[in-house]
Amino acid sequence: MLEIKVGPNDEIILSGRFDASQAERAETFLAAVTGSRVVDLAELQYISSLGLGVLLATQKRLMDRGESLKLVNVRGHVRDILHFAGFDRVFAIEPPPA
Amino acid sequence: MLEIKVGPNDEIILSGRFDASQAERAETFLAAVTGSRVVDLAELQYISSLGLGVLLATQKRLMDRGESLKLVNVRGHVRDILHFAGFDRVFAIEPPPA
Amino acid sequence: MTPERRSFPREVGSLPAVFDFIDEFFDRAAIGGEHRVPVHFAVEELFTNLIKYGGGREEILVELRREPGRLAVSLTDLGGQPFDIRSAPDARVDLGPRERTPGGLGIHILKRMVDGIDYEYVDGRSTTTIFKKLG
Amino acid sequence: MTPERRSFPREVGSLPAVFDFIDEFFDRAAIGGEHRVPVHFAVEELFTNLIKYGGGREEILVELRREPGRLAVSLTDLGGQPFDIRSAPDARVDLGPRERTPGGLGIHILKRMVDGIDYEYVDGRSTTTIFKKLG
Ligand SMILES: Nc1ncnc2c1ncn2[C@@H]1O[C@H](COP(=O)(O)OP(=O)(O)O)[C@@H](O)[C@H]1O
Ligand SMILES: Nc1ncnc2c1ncn2[C@@H]1O[C@H](COP(=O)(O)OP(=O)(O)O)[C@@H](O)[C@H]1O
Repeated sequence: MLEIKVGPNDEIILSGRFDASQAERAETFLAAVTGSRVVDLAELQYISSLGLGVLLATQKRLMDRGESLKLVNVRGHVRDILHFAGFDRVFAIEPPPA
Repeated sequence: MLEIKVGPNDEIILSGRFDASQAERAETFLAAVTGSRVVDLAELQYISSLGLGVLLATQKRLMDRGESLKLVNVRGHVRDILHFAGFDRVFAIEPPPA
Repeated sequence: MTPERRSFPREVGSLPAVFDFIDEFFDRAAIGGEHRVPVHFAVEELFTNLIKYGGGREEILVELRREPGRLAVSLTDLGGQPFDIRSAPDARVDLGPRERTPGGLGIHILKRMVDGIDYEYVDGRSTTTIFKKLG
Repeated sequence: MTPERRSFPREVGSLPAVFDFIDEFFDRAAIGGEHRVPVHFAVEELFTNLIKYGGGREEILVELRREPGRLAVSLTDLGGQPFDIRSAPDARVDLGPRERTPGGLGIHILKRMVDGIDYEYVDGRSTTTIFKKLG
């Protein structure tokens, strides 16, 4: 299961597993997003290519408006997956604080 | 079915039928909303008390931040239902242009 | 028009089928489309409340009758507890957003969308009927 | 450890059961948790691609084998068309956001998450195997 929450500074918090079975729910949520937002992936254990596709589509939509998502606390396997996807060129990506 | 879209001016467009079976999806979408937003109900045919509850919860959350939803193009039965619910005191509500 | 009766599983997922059942009756009985939303609203409200609070375990029976000058819609719960919506207090719709609590709006609005309400509890069968004037 | 074999309906809704199947094997074979995500990723990718493009109609067979120094996971599609992911071109991950098109990332990433890939097409059975080094 993917948990989708909004934190105290309006950051979007994705935790759990972002697999194909959760992509539609995430898509519904992200469609409402306007403005530049931080997405906190600290507790995200897993993301599949469908999950990447949902993030990418949102980023493209926001960049057309001069806005963007910034991914923070990116770590572990999720960090590897985003790296292999070349998302360093698509998002500002920050690892957890040292 | 409830259709949830975002229009060219970031207005939220709800069309179709907002019944109990659609409330969870609308809740997921509205949870992502930050900032004051216009909600266009021109093509909303039906809303049930669960739908009203989802709108009310969002309004309360936004008002705590000094923001709000404004409901526009409110007409027909949906207008009556919002009126009976006393939503005139909770939302800025606009009928369609004359 | 003979009355139409159908029973539905006690779950929110039954609603589309319930609405279809109503719409088909409207078509066959040539009832004006302007009555659809009020009837859907009342039936959704009664149906979901039976699921949430009714206490019965059987399917919920929906009956549609065209009576002289009006439409009657009854929902019957078998083995549930008695509950007469006519005695439910109105909601505090005069409050501003901060004072509002969620819930409690359904019956309040239902009462204003229909033209009459009946209630009967006989032999463990709890039946609420709403009426809508036609013509 | 004897190999484990199970088949799953060709639908996205099968994925939780597929992941459970893998996790149970990991536990019984005492395979380190650090290999879970790469294996889930590869299997989800192969499984959803078979649903989307495979063309078979039978259930999809998943087999897990612990071999010396490595884990092997095979997905077999019966009656589908042959497709060897090793010959699929890499995605253009060097492009910026505006030039990017959705899709095409799955196989590209899969190749970088596993330590080896085999492919076999015999008697209408299309089998892709991925390997993950252990230890
Ligand atoms: N079938 C029923 N049986 C028992 N109690 C009920 C029934 N329907 C409604 N109620 C009671 O009436 C209250 C108001 O119902 P309603 O207006 O539908 O609002 P909500 O369900 O959102 O609270 C409910 O909270 C419940 O306590
Ligand atoms: N099992 C398969 N059979 C036939 N073609 C496939 C199969 N799997 C993948 N493909 C082809 O390879 C392409 C790349 O797949 P993938 O990397 O998963 O990205 P996507 O599915 O998002 O396009 C697909 O678009 C499809 O044309």
